[in-house]
Amino acid sequence: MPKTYAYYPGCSSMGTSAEYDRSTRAVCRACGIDLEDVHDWTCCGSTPAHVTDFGLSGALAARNLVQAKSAGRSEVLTPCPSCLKNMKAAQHHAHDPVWGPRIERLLGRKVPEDMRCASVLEILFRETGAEGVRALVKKPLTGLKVACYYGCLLTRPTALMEFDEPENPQSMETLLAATGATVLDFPLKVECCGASLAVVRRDMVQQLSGRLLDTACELGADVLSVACPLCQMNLDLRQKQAACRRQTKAAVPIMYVTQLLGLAFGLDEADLGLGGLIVDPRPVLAGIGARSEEAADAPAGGQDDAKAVNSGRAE
Amino acid sequence: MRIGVFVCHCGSNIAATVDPAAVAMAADSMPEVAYATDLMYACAEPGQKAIVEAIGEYRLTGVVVASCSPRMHEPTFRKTVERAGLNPYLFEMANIREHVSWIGKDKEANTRKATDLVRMAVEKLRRDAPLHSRRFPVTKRVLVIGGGIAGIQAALDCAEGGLDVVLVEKEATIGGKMAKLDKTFPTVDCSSCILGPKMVDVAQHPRITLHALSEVEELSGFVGNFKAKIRKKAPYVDWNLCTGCGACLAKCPSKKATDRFNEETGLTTAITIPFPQAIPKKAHINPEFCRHFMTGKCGVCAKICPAKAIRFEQEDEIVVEEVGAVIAATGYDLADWSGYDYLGGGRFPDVITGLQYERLLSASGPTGGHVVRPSDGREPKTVVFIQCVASRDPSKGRPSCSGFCCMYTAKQAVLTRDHCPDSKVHVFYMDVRAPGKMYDEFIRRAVDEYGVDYIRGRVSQIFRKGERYVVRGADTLAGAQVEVEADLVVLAVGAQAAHGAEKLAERLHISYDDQGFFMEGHPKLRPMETNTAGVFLAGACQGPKDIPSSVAQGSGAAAKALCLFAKGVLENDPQIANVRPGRCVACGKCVKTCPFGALNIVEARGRRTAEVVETVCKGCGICTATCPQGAIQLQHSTDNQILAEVNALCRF
Amino acid sequence: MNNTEIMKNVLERASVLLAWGPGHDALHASPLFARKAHDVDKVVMDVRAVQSLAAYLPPLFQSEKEGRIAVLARPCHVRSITALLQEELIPVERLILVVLPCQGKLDMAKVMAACPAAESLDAAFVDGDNLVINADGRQWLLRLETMLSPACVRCPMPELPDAMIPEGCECVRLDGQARRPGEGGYAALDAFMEKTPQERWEFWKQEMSRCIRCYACRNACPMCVCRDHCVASARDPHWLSELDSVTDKLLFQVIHATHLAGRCTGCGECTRACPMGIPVGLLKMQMNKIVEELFGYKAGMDSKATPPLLTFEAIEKNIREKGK
Amino acid sequence: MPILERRIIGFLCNWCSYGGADAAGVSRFTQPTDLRVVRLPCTGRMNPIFVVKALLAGADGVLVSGCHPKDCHYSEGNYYARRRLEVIKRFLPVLGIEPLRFEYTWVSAAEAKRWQEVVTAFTEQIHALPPVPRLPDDTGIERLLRELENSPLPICGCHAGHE
Amino acid sequence: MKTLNLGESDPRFISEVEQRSGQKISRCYQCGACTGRCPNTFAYDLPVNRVMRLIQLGRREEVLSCSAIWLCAACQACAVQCPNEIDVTRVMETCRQMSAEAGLVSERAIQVFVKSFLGSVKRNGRAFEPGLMAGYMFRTGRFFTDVDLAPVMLAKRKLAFKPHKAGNGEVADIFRRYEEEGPVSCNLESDHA
Repeated sequence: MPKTYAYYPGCSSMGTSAEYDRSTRAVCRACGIDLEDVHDWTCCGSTPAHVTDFGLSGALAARNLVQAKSAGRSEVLTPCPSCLKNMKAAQHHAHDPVWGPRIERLLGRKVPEDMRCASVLEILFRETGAEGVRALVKKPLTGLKVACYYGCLLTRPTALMEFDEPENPQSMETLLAATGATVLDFPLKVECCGASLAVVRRDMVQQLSGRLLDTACELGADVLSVACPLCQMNLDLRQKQAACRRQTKAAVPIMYVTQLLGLAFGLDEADLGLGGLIVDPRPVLAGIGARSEEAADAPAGGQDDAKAVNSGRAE
Repeated sequence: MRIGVFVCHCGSNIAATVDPAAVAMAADSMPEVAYATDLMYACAEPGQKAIVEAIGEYRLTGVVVASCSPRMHEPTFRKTVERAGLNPYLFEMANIREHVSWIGKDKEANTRKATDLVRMAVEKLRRDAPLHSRRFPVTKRVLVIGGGIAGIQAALDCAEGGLDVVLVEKEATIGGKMAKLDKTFPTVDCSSCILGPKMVDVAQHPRITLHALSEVEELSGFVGNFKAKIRKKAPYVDWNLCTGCGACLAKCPSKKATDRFNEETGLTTAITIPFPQAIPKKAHINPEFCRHFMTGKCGVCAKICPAKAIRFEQEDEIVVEEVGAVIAATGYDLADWSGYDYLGGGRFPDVITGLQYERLLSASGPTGGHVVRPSDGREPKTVVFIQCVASRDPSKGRPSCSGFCCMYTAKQAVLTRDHCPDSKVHVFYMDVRAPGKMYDEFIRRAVDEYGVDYIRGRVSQIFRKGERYVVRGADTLAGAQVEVEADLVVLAVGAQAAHGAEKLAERLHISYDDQGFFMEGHPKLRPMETNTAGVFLAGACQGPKDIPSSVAQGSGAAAKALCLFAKGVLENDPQIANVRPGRCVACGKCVKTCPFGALNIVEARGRRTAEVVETVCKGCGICTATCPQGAIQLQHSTDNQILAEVNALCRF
Repeated sequence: MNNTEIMKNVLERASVLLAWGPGHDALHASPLFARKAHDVDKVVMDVRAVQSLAAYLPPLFQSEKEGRIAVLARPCHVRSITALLQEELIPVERLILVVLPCQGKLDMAKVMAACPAAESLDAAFVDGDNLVINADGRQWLLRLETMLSPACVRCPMPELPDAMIPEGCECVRLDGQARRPGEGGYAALDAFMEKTPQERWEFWKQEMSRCIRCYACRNACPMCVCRDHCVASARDPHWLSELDSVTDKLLFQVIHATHLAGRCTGCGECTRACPMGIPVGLLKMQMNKIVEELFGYKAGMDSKATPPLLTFEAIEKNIREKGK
Repeated sequence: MPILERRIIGFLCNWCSYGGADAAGVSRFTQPTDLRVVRLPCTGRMNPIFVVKALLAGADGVLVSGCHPKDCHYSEGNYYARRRLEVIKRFLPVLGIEPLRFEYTWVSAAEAKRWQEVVTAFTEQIHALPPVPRLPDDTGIERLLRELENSPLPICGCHAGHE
Repeated sequence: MKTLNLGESDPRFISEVEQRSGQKISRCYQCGACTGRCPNTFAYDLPVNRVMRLIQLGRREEVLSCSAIWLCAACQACAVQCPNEIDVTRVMETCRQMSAEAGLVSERAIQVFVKSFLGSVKRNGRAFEPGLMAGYMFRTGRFFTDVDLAPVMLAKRKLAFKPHKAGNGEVADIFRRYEEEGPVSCNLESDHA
């Protein structure tokens, strides 16, 4: 009897990251992970609430935990790491001598302590795992060179997120390697892309994301796999804006890990929302079959490709 | 009993937060107290004199001193009262410094507490009986565990002092960490040139028996009369025949064995001699890599050996050595830094430890002393040294400073500039700790003469960029984030006790701290002793140490062993268990629980009764807590004494 | 052979058969040291034979250095004997166990409550399911089932399993019908623990204030092997004062329970022996429960086992580790 | 002024915890003043009955501390102690004594900080409880007589007012 | 550079930061790991370790008016990196909250964005991206912010036209109670040891 997770889509699912929402639902369905939307969910407060007042932030996030608990659920799944962090922080702050009582007052009730929260990546890694993915693959992503990018919040702060290694996480790599894709060792996988300042300090964000995109290009990545709607929007939507700060000009498709898994599972492209991506992934995806043969000959791993790119570049 | 109570001020150490005069006054009215006073420094000469005089003047038969911890001065005052003609065990201490004055600021509460502790001591003393030590002969042999520089020094000094020495070394050669070093700071003299002669001395000394490739499995007995069980691991070579000619090494077809001596910077053969100056210079086979052991098909070494010394069928051998004292000198190992993900945690071939770098610098190392990158064998242009890896890092459970890394990093930086004059060398440091003789001057030379770039800040990330590595950190003095592209990164990884130190400590019945370092008897006054009589410490097994300190402690431990044996006979601690045969029903519960086998059931005058073997009993008191009749009592810690202490506190 | 013949047969190999014989009145049985065949005819072994004879064994073996000693025992008494064998206080090769299938033991307090006249009775005997008492010119018929000690009602082992015969010990079984087994457990203790801590404290305060320090509980206890050397009456060590203080009385019960930790077989002799009717056995029951929970151990089941407090494991399964 | 301290007795092994307590003193790690320490060679010497004896005699709390398992100076003493003390802790409730009045733990000679934390936490734990309940004779004339039996001199009054 | 008068240290400031963040500031030994790891250092006026140092020195004014605390992306890298286990991100966030409460904000645009965002959440229960962008542009006068993105976002249906309402007023209630209660208060009487 599979467990049913309370599903918290988060505000960006209604706009900028609709395709993350769709592909998450599709992939979970394929993996037999049962999702039930949190009834009448509301905004977690995101970074603005968190930087304003931990009490306000805690109360806004915890309201959704209350909703999930009253529906009889014990674990909330959310695609967005920022929402996830806020929910976990609310539970953590509930024990704080300064903020605990304040959250309770603002919320008007106790913060449910026994609710567990997890990202879609964590649940897929925990419940389905590499074995499960391998069993579901219909169209292997053989030859597709993927750089996995986690961003800042999926594994940090360590004590709160309790997931994977903070500096060198491997869960996304493990899942995608099981699809047959070639997973590159992306050194900046947990660097910040600057998304939370995207609107107000475009200069900063361009510098941060420019470096990420450049490094991915140098490694020869076909796509950058992400698991955060803010990272995706920032790197995809603003890739053009960042171009001015970049050394290479190559466009890199920014895809959700759920989209890549969905493709490998042979799910309908429409269900995965591939059309919603700004940098069109289809050209690189089209090459998958063709490249698979040459990849079979070449020694696996991105190391050699990285060298090739390097040697072509002026020092 | 006529009891004298002496309350010490310890200058202001006690008197600042306890009122010694009030404590003495309260003590004056305690049962059987004939005299009570306060003293400025009870342990100093005038204080001791006052105690001796009071014993005479007031005809005291027992003494309580309220001062510091008995772990500090109990032996001192025992001698004092003995000088005045009392049995040294008619003496008790109340710890009103470490347990009272130093941990609370409320003078009234402290004075009350001190009075209670004195009352407990008085009640205990009233139930003390005079005790007498027994004398027993000693075995004048020393077991030295660990053949690094500290163990070598201890062994040589003991042997020179006329003691027979058994030196046990885990590896196939003595020399320890020092043998792996290229040069030593701050003199930059060749490590093997100064160590080598000492190693040869060990091999040639008639009083030293060396067991290499061996470990101590069990230590039983007691000070003066230990029995050590030593496992000599099979080298699969008859060392009586092996001449160390090295013919087998040259012909061995298995050339990919782990090279532990070279810190895995290179590979070696399955049959090997760790390095040319090894002592003993004998070959041994690593069965994990030997084709004969893996496939059954080989034996080239056996064919080639001119001495016919190869013995594939050899098995481990157990030898038992009788010794009177033990010196533990097991040294250190680098801390496990695989958890340092942001430094690669071992993923990057060109991010190496300082000890690995020593092997690259050493002319006898795998690169013949050429500084090259392990990944591609190219000479590095930029070398970055990072200090305080797994040191001063509470988040990784490693809060302490390892002490010698600042200096060896400076030495390696200087040598790097010597080996590769075109290279650029950066050192990330938090603080430079160089308090030794000529140490800080050496650091200055590294900066001024060798142009080493010191950057004050921690490195927070290393990542690959092509074939190089981006090292990113902070320069807190410049107030900036800094980045440098490096070819080689050398980590000054902190020290922890040698692998297996905890297990050895348990075998030796000594304590260890959370980094596995052995606990000394007193952090300042007994750095060579442990709390187990007859077991001494030398070198880095007690805490990180550089070479001069290790040598000094090795000599110190040897002196301790020589002092111990200077008397010829030893006296036991009479605070041991004692059976009252009249109360014993011979149920045998004490025999079952005694960890030392110090109890037997014997037939005496037609009755069965338990009996204590006095030289074996260590005075733990497990038997006393076990005996339902209270027939077996730990002297000086009897049931009645503990009950009296409890009653002294719970009077109303 | 009937039971008498069996016992006479045993006596041919043993110098003495420790059994029960007639007591001071028809309701009670007393220890009987049967040495001659005709002594066996006096043996009483129905519900009136309540006392554990195990307590007599260690001194008896000590005073009789030769020959074998046979002892009549109910299955619960065998556990005490096994525990004594564990402590090597009786020599197994000189022991003959004569085990009777158990029909339960009378709880004299219940009998007295149901029939106060039994204080001075004329006759008492068992008739089928009833205990018949003639006193004061009247006859009382008491249903046996309701007169048994609570431990007997719950006793899971009225018949001795073969596995529990101590290793190397000669064991002779008598004929007869045993009760049906009870469900065991610690019902009386569990009921007591329902009380609040304050109520428990008050309970002992009240109960122990009635204690007369007669030490009948100790003397009846088969595991009180210290005999004349009990700490309760020693000055060295001086655990207990000579004063009539509730503290000392309660502390003695704690000492007794602690000394029995991992050794008490739950025979119930201490409570039975108490002339003031104080349920001192509750404390031992708690101890047994703890020992069972922590170490999965019950005393007197295996003559070769080591009692748990006389040994240890480096890593204790059921003790949460402290520190670090 | 009323004395706000509780009566807490510590039984410490000489090698580890007594050393740890000394080290805490040397490091000047401030601790509550309630605790009075009885020094034992080893926790293996700790007869569990001392715990009950102290609590019945009027101690509000009893703390036993020894070497960490595996680190006993006598190899095995703390292993025996661990079993015996765990048993006695679980035994207290049947007497109606709050089991929080007794704790046992392990503190090494190097763990000065931990000793401070242990003492502080245990003292707070005892202060959160009411004073230990007493049996009638403990405050009565017998108790006083017992005291007088030992003391030919007037009783020092500095501890009066404890209740 | 200004001379810092060490006598002007504000212990209440240190205590407030410690209580609100739950972090022990004195544990910082200025190794610079936070600065080394911070992705935004290049844009800061003060590197993170200096912020920590100034808190240790009790410099309320300098800390609360710096831009670094507002430019911090709360990416948690410093918190993971700190060898002394200080959650530096929380300290930075705490300073940002205190900066807003004290009216010492140096990066007004960010504060305005934060307010716009929260206003949107308060009104609708959920964040409504076009609405909050409009509000932000209106209040800052930065009318061309990201307008270059609008066409492509519309084409990809990434902008919703109508806000989704949710929460049945419960979110507004949380905000109402928050506004009524005012800034969180700390017990500043207890001296920080």
